[in-house]
Amino acid sequence: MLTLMIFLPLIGFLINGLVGRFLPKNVSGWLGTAAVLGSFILAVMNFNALTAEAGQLESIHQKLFTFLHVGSLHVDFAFQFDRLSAVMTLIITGIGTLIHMYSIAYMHEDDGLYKFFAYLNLFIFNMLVLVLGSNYMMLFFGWEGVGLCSYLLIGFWYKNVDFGKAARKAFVMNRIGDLGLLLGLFLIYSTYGTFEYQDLFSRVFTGTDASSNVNTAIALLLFIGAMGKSAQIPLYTWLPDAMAGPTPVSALIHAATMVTAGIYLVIRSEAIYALSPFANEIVMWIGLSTSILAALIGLKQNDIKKVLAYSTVSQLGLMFIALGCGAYTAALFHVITHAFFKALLFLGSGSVIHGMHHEQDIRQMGGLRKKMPITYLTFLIGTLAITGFPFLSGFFSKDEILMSAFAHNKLVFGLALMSAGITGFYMFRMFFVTFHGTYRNHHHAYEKVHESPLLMTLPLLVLAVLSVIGGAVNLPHYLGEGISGGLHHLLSFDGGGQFSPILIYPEHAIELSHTAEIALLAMAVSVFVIAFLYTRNKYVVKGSVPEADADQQGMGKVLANKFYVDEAYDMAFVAPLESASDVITEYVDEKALKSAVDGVGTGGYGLSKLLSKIQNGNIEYYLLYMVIGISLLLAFNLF
Amino acid sequence: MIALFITFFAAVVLLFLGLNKKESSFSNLAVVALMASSICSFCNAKGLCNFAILESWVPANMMLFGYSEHMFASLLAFVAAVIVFAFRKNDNLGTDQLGLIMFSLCGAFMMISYQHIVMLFLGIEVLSIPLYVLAGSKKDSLASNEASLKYFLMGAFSTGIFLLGTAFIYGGTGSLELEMMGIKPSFMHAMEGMPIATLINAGLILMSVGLLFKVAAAPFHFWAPDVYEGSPNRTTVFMATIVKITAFVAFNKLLSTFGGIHNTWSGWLCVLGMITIVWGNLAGLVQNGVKRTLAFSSIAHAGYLVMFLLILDESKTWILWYYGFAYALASVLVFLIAHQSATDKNPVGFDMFNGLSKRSPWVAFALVVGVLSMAGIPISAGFDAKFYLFSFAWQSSPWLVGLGLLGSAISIGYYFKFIKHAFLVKVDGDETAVEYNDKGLMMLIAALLLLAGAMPWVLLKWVF
Amino acid sequence: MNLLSIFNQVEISHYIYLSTVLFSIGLFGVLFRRNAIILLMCIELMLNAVNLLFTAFSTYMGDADGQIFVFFIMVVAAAEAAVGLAILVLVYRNTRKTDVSFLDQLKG
Amino acid sequence: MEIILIPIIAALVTAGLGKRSNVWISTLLSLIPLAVLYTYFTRFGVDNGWKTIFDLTWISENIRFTLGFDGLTGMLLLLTNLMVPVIVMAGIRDDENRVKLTALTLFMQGALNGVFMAQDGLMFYIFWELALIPIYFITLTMSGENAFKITLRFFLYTFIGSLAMLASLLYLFLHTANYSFSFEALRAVELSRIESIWVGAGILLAFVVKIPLLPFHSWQADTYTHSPAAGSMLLSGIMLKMGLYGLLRWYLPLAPESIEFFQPWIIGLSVAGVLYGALIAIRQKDMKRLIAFSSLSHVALIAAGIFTLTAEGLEGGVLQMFVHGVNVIGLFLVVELIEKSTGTRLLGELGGLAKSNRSFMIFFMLLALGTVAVPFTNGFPGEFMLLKAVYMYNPNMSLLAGLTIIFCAVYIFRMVQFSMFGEGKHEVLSLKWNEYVAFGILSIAVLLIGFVPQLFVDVVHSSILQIVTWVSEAKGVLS
Repeated sequence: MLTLMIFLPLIGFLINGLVGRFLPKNVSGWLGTAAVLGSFILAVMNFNALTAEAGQLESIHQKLFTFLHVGSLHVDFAFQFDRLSAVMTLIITGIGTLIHMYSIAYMHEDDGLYKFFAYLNLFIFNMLVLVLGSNYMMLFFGWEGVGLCSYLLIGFWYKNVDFGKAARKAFVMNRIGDLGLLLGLFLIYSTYGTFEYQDLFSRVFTGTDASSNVNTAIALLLFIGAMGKSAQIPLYTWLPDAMAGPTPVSALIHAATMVTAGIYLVIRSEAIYALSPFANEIVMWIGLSTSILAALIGLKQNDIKKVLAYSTVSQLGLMFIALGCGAYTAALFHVITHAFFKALLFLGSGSVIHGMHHEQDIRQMGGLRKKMPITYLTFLIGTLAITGFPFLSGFFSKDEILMSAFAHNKLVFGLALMSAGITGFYMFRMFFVTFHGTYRNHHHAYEKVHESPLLMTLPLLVLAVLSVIGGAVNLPHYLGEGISGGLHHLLSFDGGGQFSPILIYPEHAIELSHTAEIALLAMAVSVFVIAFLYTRNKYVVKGSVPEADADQQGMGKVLANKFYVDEAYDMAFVAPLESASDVITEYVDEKALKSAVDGVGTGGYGLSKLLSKIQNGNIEYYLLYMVIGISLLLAFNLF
Repeated sequence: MIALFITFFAAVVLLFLGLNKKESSFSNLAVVALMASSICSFCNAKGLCNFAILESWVPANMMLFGYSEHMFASLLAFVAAVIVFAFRKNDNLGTDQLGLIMFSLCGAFMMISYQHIVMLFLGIEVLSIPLYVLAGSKKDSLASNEASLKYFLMGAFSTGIFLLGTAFIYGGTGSLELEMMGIKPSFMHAMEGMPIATLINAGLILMSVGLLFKVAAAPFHFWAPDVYEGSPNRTTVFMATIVKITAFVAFNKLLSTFGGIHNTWSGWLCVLGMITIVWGNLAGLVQNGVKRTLAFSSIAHAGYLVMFLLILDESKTWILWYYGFAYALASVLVFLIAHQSATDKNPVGFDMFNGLSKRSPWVAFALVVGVLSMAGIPISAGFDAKFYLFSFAWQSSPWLVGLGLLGSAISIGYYFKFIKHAFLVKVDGDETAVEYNDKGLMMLIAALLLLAGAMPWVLLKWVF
Repeated sequence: MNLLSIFNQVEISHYIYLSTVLFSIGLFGVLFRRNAIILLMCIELMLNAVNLLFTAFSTYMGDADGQIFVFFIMVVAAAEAAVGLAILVLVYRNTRKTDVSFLDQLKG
Repeated sequence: MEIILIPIIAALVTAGLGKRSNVWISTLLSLIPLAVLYTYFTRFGVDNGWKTIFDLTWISENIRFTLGFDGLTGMLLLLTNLMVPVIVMAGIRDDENRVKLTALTLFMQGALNGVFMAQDGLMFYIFWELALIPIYFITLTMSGENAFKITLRFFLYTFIGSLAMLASLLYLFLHTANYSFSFEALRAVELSRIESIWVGAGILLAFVVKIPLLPFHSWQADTYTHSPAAGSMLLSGIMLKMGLYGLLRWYLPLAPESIEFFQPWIIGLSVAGVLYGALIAIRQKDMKRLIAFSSLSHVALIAAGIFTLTAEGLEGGVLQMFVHGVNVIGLFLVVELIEKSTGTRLLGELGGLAKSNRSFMIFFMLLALGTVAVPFTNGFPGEFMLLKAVYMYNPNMSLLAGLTIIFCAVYIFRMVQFSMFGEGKHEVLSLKWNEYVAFGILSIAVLLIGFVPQLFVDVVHSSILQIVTWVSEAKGVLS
């Protein structure tokens, strides 16, 4: 059942990939959707089996075959369905199903629909391999696989050269992270001698195999991988560019699932991270700075998807803060809720773009709420959820992160709160500019703007509901012990096996008084309120329109240009690399090496010419040479 | 001995019989005689027949035909037969040139079988003097004249040197017989005022110079490119193959006699070998003429063969034989193709091979086999020859072997030119008509080279 | 006094030196003269120096081989001279020169 | 023996048929050895060490014509006899050179089979040279303007290398008890450390030129670029493997005492070569040149892996030899087809080919992914093992070598982008049946190895074990 769950999307991929072009579009689309849906249903069944009241299981383990067995290296092609994987699987297949469904309508005009669904299915498959693999190698397979699918999907509209460039950028940046991950894997293997989670973590847990320095190194190397995949400083610049892909792709890959693989990796490796406070600090600070930086940039973006992209980067940063503070449950909780509302927002933006016939600039929009009521409503819910409107899903998860940060370090808390606050500003800015005010597009008649079909709005509605109630997954303590901490209980379940729970170390107990908790909540809510009021005043009441990028001044210009990070990278890495390549090609390879080789030849020929000059045809000289030769022979041998 | 007799009488007969007839009408007779010499020698060596009566006519301390001498005689006669056959279409009036070739061959037989320095000297002269004449046999060609005069003057000069060496050796050892020379030095120490060691050293050097001149080893090789270029093709091949092999056999015999004091001569000989290899191969690179290139190639081969001289093992004579076999056949093949390909417009340059692969592919194939064999590329006989030579010379002269390998690499540079012009340069032209006999001969030689290369053990088992 | 004993009173090394000097004269002649005929003559001189040496050795060692060798050398020298002159005539007919330094068509 | 003779006879038949032969016939002829190889696998197995399967007196009683077979040999034979049909099928254009090229390719197939099976040092050398000759003709006669210069450089390089190897083999030969060239006899020669270093250096030189490692590679790019596609494919896909095979089969067992001396040098050079090739490939405009430098980079990694002397490195190296053969032949085939239909292979002049032929796009993508070493394609397992092996030798080295996974993605996807994506500049690129079949074979190889590498690793396992045993016997220590 487990295997079928994983391979269903692959089957979907194969069918669509091989014979898709002969199928009608709807068939292709529904086929792809069905594959993921089937997977989702199986995932639910598996999850039930795992958590059944009678006889709870720690994990379902299934080995298919030995992938590699060479020397000391042994890698099984095996799956492990445990609680962490289960949560991830449900998100991936669940949201995946919705987005597939949505795509049927969204992509219906595209000739390459079958290809799109093939790629999406392939992505789901790889993602499942990533989270369900029973060892780090399997994780790495999926890790690379989703990177590839991301590449394929970002560059889906291959005729556009810029899209292709964005796709390659994403892949290459991911590969930088992958190298770190790969080295981390090598270090893991050379230290602990296995990739299998269960063996590995029990070895780590018994704690005799390695010094904490090694664990720190492993943790940092793995984190480099996570940086790449989850778009953290310094490897985050690919994610905004990745918005070149079709919007469902952004929703599925670049918001809900793939980018959270980094979080998954760190949670998975909790045993190792827990041994290295230093690595945790690094994770936290990187997460924090990414979160703030991305939020700031988000303030001045005018592309609806770019805003969401930076928002994603920022939210991912928040999750890493949680991880750095040791609040693993909080991070995973935020992964879940973020998946709901960010997918919702992306799909909503997709709906807008669809309705606007592929216009993405919010400055060209406005007043859409009347034309697109469902989209408006759901988008509103999404916005409220992400900005932390009380008792929506984002509120709980974000607060949990903030509280763990508070417990860990007050400064971090302050900064994280700031970041969360900025979220409110850019989200409401975008929301108001898009849906309120007046319609500003002169190329495209307001009348032609239309609400999206049911196939697209249905997923929106479902996700909206989830965004509202998603917080129930892990309610905070102050709402009552009985219903709170569901996720935490799930993850720290100990079945008494060799290595039982996902979270083997107790979380940093957040032992805050209820007063403090409520004070923090109040702060968070007040930040939300300020953001809401300010933006509403500016964009709805005053009806101002964001300036075009070119018109930005001062700090706004810096923000609109994303702190010039891309340019800096170009200058610091790309340009030197290219010129190094040119220099090596021209001077080292062509000039130095080849001429060294040819020089031997030329030298030989020169000598040859000289010898041939000696042979001048005059017998007198010949005789003289002979005599000289004889004389030398005699001289050397007789005297 | 039998080879010497057959060849000699055939030469005399030819000389008188065809006084006023075209040479080509008698070349078949010469070929038959030479083949007869070859076969008889072979049979004699193998003990299939016996010509003891002939042997008895010449004292054993002057000339002696043992097994290996017979084999060499057989090889030389065979090569000579091939040469005569290959270049048979000579419309010279009179058979004097055929006669001269065969007289020269008689000299070669004397050189390979000498037991007495007088015979060596006579052999050299009998070998050389006809060649002086043959080199100039294109009487109205200035190049031929020049080649002839150069060869003659330098040859005579080197004879003088050789003779001085002989005299010194005579003084040093007190004898001119090989057997006695080897043992005498100690006996002669008794005589007052004789700087014996110096005399022997100097004598050996000077005699060696005479022989090194014949094999065209540096720095006594200067005549070779010029003379090869100026001489008629047939003479050139003769010089490149028979003279070289013969001189090496004779040289080897001489040095073996002084094997007891090899530490006095192996050093400089090795150095000369090195110079020869480097010089021959390097200078070959920039040559534009086919024959000049082959001349330098032959110089380089002389350098390789110096290794053989340093092996100093009687039982390894077969290496020289096999090397000579491979080298001579390949040379004949390449010279023959060059001879056939030369046009009035371009008698010397590499352009003569242009588009050969299109014009007559089989000839081009034979050319490749010949050239690759000279270069020592498997699976040609040249490779096996080099392999035997280098592997057995390693012990005695490792550096020379190293340089030999390097030289082989350099030599690719000019051997390549043949193939380049034959295969790479395209020309518009008709198929060149090559006579079936010639084509057959070329293919035969090529096949021999390939077969001997692929299964050298079979050949060697049969021969030695 | 026996003529032979006079010879015997001269040390053998003197003969060696003398013939070496003679040989060298011939050799330098070959090197520095350009007329082919003179070259030929110089070569003859070299050969005669060798003849002298052979004879001396032969006499001192009481071995006849050396003297026999001298005859052979003389015969061969004559043959060589004949061939050489013939070649020279051939060259002269084509170039009207007997100077070897003009013969440098073949080179490289 | 059959597997050597059949292709050579096939070559003669092809040459004899001349214009009357066609792709069908040549392909069928080239496939026969594959069937023979199958019987080898079933008859001799791969777990019995390197055993002699053919023996004949040759140059002397002790210099024999001996052929051996084991997993390593089998693997390379499989590569050769699987890829040559691909080349014959799809890599040779139907022009005036077709017959000649086909015949030479088939001849080379025989020679290569000989190289991989030779159990006698001299025979190995001879087949080694023999395999050179056809390629030398191909580059000489069919590679356009600078053919002479290019071929000469190529030939001199490889020839000097071969001579050095010959010198080393001769040295060993002369130290054998009974003047034998057999592998066992050569291996039995006891060398002092310094001797071993010299002998090893000679043998190595031949191999590093052929592989080629960093400073010995100047022949490579030009030769690849200017040769006809079949030539590039043969060279890069199969002939390079001669060098790597030689390292494993001849260098390691024959001069084990020198390994310690050369190890840091070779690994250093290899890692440098990995980066060097990748860096240059990033900016190449000519697709063939790009692939040439990419190949330089990939093969260097294999060499580094082999020299770590770890099981991962050795077996991963062998696997990667096969994989690289498949990928690079595939990529050259792609370039060939692009060039055949558009007349250019410069990235700047291409674009938008994805539109014109979807299947072609898929094949290209698969091969590109294999080269980039994405999991579940053939490049991944080998590269993983190799990098791991290098890591075990020295983590910093593996960091440097690992950069290749980034660079490789950069240049390969750059190539894909500029040739396949963007606006179409050229109209049609149609595939014929033979090209479909060829790509089919390659694609199956890409995916099969990607999913179940263990199948292939198992084939070579015992051979590698044997080699490791030989080395460790001599060295006394081995990881």
